[in-house]
Amino acid sequence: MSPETREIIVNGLWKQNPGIVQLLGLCPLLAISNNVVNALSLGLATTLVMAVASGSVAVVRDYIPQAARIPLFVLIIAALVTVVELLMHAYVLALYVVLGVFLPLITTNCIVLARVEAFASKRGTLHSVLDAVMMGLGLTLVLVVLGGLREVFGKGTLLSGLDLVFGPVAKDWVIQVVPDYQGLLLAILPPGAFIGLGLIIAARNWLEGMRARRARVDSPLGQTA
Amino acid sequence: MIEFRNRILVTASALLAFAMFGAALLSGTFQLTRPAIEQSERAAKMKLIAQVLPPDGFDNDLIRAARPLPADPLLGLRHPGEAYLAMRHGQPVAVVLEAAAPDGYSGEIRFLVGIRPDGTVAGVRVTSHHETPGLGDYIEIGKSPWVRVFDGKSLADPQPVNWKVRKDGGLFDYMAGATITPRALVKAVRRTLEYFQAHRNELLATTKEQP
Amino acid sequence: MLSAILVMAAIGLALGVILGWAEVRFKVADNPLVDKIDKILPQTQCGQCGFPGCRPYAEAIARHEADINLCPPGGEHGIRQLADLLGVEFKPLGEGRAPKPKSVAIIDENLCIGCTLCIQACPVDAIVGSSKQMHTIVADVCTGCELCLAPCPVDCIHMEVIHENVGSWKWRYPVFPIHSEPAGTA
Amino acid sequence: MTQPIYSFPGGLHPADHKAESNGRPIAAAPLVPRYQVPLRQHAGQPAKAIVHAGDTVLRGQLIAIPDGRISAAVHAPTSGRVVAVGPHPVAHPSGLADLSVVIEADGRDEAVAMMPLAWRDMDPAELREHLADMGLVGLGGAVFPSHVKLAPGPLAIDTLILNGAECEPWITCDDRLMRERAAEVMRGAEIMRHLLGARELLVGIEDNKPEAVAAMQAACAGGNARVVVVPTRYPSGGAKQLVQLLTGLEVPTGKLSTDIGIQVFNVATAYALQRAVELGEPLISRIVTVTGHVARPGNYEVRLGTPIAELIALAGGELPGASGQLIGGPLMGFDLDTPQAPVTKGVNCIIITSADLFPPRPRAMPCTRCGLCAQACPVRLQPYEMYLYARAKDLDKARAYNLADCIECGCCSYVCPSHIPLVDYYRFAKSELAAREREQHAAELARERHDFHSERLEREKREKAERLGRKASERLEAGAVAADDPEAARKKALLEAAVERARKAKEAAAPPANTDHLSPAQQAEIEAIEARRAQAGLGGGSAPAPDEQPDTVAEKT
Amino acid sequence: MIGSPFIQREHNSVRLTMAKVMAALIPGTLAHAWFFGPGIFVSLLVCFAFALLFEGLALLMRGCCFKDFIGDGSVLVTAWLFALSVPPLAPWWLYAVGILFAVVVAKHLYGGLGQNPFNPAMVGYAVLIVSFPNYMTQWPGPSYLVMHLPSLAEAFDLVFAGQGAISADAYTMASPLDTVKTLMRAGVAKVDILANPVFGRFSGSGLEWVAGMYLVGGVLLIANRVITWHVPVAFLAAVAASAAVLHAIDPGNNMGPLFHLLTASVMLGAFFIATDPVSGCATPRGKLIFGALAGFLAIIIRSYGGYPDGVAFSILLMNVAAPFIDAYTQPRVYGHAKGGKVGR
Repeated sequence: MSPETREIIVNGLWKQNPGIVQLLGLCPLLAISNNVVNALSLGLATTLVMAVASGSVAVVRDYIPQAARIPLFVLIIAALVTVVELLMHAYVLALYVVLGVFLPLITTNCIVLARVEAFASKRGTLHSVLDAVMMGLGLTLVLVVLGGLREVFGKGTLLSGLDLVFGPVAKDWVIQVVPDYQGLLLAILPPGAFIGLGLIIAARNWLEGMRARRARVDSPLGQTA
Repeated sequence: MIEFRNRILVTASALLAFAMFGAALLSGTFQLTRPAIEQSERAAKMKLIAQVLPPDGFDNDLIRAARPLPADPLLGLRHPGEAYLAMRHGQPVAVVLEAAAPDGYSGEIRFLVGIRPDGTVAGVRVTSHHETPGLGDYIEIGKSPWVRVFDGKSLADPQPVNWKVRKDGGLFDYMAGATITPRALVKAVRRTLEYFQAHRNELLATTKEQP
Repeated sequence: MLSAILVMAAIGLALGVILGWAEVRFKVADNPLVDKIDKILPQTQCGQCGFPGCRPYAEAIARHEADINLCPPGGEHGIRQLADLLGVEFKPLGEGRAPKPKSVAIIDENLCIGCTLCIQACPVDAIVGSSKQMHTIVADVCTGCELCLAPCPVDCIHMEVIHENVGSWKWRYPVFPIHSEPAGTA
Repeated sequence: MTQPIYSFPGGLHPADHKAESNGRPIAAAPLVPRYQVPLRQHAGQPAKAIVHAGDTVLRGQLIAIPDGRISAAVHAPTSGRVVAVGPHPVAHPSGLADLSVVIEADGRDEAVAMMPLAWRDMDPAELREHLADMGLVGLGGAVFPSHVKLAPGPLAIDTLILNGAECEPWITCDDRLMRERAAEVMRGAEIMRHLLGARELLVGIEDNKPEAVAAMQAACAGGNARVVVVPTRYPSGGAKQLVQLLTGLEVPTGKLSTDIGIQVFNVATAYALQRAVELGEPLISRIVTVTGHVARPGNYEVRLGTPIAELIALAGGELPGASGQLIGGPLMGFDLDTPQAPVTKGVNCIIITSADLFPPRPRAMPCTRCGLCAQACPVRLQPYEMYLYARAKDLDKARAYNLADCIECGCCSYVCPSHIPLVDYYRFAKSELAAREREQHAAELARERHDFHSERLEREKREKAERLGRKASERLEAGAVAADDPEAARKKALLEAAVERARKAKEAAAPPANTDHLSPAQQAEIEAIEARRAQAGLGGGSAPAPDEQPDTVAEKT
Repeated sequence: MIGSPFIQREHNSVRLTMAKVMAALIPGTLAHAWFFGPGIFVSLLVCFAFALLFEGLALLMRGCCFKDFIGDGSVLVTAWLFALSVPPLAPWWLYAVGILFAVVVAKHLYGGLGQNPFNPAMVGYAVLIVSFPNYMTQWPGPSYLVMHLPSLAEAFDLVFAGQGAISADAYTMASPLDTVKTLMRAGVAKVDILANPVFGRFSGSGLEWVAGMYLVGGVLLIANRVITWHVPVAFLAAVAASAAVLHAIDPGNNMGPLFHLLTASVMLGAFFIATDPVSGCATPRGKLIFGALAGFLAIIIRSYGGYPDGVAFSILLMNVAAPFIDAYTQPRVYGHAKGGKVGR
């Protein structure tokens, strides 16, 4: 793996994670993370849109005039999102209903436009797609963790609603993490999304802080700070 | 000046090209997915209605058998709704009515009631509400089986005086906390049954479907 | 389908014309940022940043060609101000750059041969003297940039750290004496 | 006597501890063998010494002259011999040494001829000239040179306020001075009024000093000065607070009281002025309170330069359990680093501390924004906000909360239930901001000088080019008249001249070294030498060891 | 090195301030026990225990000055206020969750003592009312109205062993605020609502006495200079004024000012919660604005919100606005113009 590829992957998943570092695309992140299935679905839909959008922008980047840059990006993204929306409407209706307005809102998700603008419009196609996928997966990761946390704390289950994707068979796949759980309703409600995201960001900062501290102690200048 | 005009031309034609391409892509997808979308919408609606129907099944196309329902105060509807007649072997087995309870704790509670021809409730399902989470939202079948208390009930059983929550001296149980929500729903179901009683014949009329 | 494409095409064309016109019409030319950056730099003109003076470094920063953490005399405070101004993240001084204590150049008057090389090197004209005459450094104006050290053929210039005196003394950041706790609770 | 009808916000009522030291009359301190007289005893530039080691001096002799407008003269406290002019411990919070004149007393205490002035008959301007070299500074603690404050400003002074409030606990030197020498104080104040042309003269005294009030009222009787008794509340003795108490006016931020036609002097300054004018005696002594954990607390008239240790001995010495000394009051004073430091013009009180009298500050807890500090602040600041930003070293924010208006009175720290040393944070932030301002100023200066420097280089280059160009064209005109196109020829000549210039510049930039243009044989020899040197551990020839430095220099020259 | 001042006010510490606040809470707590049974002592004890446990753990995890902070008393004040805000006799884990959010999330995640932007006790309360509304609306009724008020031992049983021993119906009643909200929504006439025995002379039966005792404690706090008068006065005045206006507009559907003023949560909020210096305003004018807006919001939320009471939410909302209000209500500093008399 070339260092550049590695950097793209690390940036997307951790260093520049859109959800908890760049804090982009928070609107769907907060709205759709009340359980794992919703979170994963929206995350993957976003990733798909990002990959195709970044890829296509990277291909045509040399033909895009400077002034019409943003409208063109939005045009491409909007078209892709609408295609995804139509497909989901046709084949996974239940999920389509649950995701509701947040599906078309992927168009205005800053992270999609941000990666197109900051990366795909300047770099090669393969790297752009990789970057988009990694950023999308980074977002999905945060969404899934947040969705998982909220679901476990709020309902005591994991993967509830899987039947929306795979049909009634999947009803049995729901994992009851804590039997007879009272349900911390706050976690499911909108405030729970904010508190949960805050805790995840705090946890990441704490980890980074520990790493930085360890690095400092190891360095010859250690202890001074 | 030439330079100036060129710039505008380039920008405009790029946007033009992308707009046309995007529009074509969308139109194409739309045409391709339209049948699939229609079909799955219909299936979803069927699934919901089927929940309030008797388990022994039906054999007609419910959606096509839909007939308009006026915004009658007994139904609590502010806009005309729909009724679906389920039939088996040409005989009506139940009718599904759209109805609403306007006096929920936080606004309207909309629901479907399936009623057998003999006036007993086959099932009640809440389709939308704004009740306080944790207090009044146990009327959703996904949160609690409470709403099944209506199954098999009719205007004669229990007696009209007992069509109340327990707290008010009726027969209907409720869960700890606010009583407004179940109270509203019990009242609304009773009224729907009254509406059914008043319009039984037209609701169950097995008029030949229009060709 | 055709109507959709036509509508989109018309919108695209119209927006494109407007955008193209706006691009040409509202072009921003000058860059007042350089002045603001230059104002933050300490003006020692020492060239430790790799640019021949503070202004060239400011211009490089404004063009995004240079990092903000290359100026040791500006110290951490300077980097912080630059980060604030440019809306970027603070970063510690670049590799191998450490702020030195503020010092002033002193000419050893017994060794000076009056060659005027240091006078030409001094970016702020802090050295007085003329050919074959002994030179002196005006300490008040000296920025401590050390640019005069290299050209001196007889190595008669050295840097002297400016020590704190009663007049320039600063109150320290309060540090609490530890009364009650022995250790481990810092 | 009308009572003050005004007030200031906030303030404190700490235990005043005045009784310990105000019961005894002022005692004159005897001569000591050695005096250390610092050259920086006042605000502004330090004075410049005009004596050297070995000189003999007389009492009252000028030994250092003011350096600039904001500066004050320094005089010899007694007769004797200057043994050193150099850094010596001084009473300063930093604990740093400062330039001082050390005088060995000869015991004769001979004085220079002193010239009393008939001030009533003198023009204020003439009188001021005489005062400039008397070394007078504000004796309340701010030590601002008095001759500057006695010069008329842009606005006529309407009210002269004599500050006898002495609001800090423990300190009683002004109290005793007013009790014992009220007449002299008032005569000094009259001189001030004469110099300033002030209409009104008010004396502000806190009501916990009834004897001083009585004495001053007696001294005022018949005159048109008025003693105003103010309620005892710290910091009523702050100049700005006293102005507010007596007149209800506030001094605008960043300005002086003279900007609203008011001038404030300490009673001790008035007394010193009276001595300077009526006796011709420059400022060589002052009254100092020695109190706290000491055998005989009291007030002493002390020559400036007396080591504090000697003064403590005079007061019977420290009692067992003493833990240190404070200079000034407990609220605004500072911890003395060494008792070897001398009494200076600004030292009004020496408090011997002990753990009982001054229990150590408990460990600081986090700020809970309880707001007690804001309620105690006499200038209505929000101390907790300033603390927050000063602690985070966000100095600009701290300044935005009017840090500059803080008078460092210590009220906020005193009342803080979290025991946060708030004032320390403000002092840190203020001196950091001041240093930053100095740096900014230096940067401005350097920028200007650098711009000038660059412009000069540019100009010289241009002039040189013009000179060369002119020469070339002259040559051209003289030699090649036959050229078809004179313009093209001129351009060509200019080009050639420029190339020539560049070549020359290059040569100048890289002066020929003795290692250039070598024959192969020589080259080989050098390489062999280098190899030997490397073996000998001397490193590469390009990086000579320090002890080789002279050689290299010789080679270059 | 620490410089001047070298003296400090005596008997002055965070711990002492906290002790004074707790002392001022005693009358209200006793009144509560008198009317609603000794269950409050059990919940208070449970809250103290969890508060100290979580505070200790958080301090140890943060690795800072365990000894200095564990005894500062702030967490006990938080626990006490929390215990007075939630129904007694609820299962122990309910208190644990509330205290966990109050102490760990609202306080220590933001940096501990003095750093929390929200009042910790109210955060704990808000989390519980949102998450477990059914438990949070089961208040015991006054002793003379319910069948059987649990004794101390029974209260222990209820809290730790669940509700098996004694039926909740035996001792709980809908609280006055709950009753007002439910019945008014149901369209019951106000006269009929007020005929309900849970109403006393002015407000909730028994609860109006508890509110009065909070008032006594609050006045003691002002007299002791632990708090200033600004916030309580502004808060109560705004509650009275807003309630009066709503009552005047539609007397049939709104309770009068006296009813609202004498609810326990309003008094507790006015003197003990809105006055929390850490999360509230600190400038005098800021305190007035803070208190007034909090009181106004409390009535608005009570009247139109989804939950019966609004004091906790209104104070939490104002906590967010406090720094902003403070920034715009700085007092005029000595020597600065703007309305003041500076110079001649």
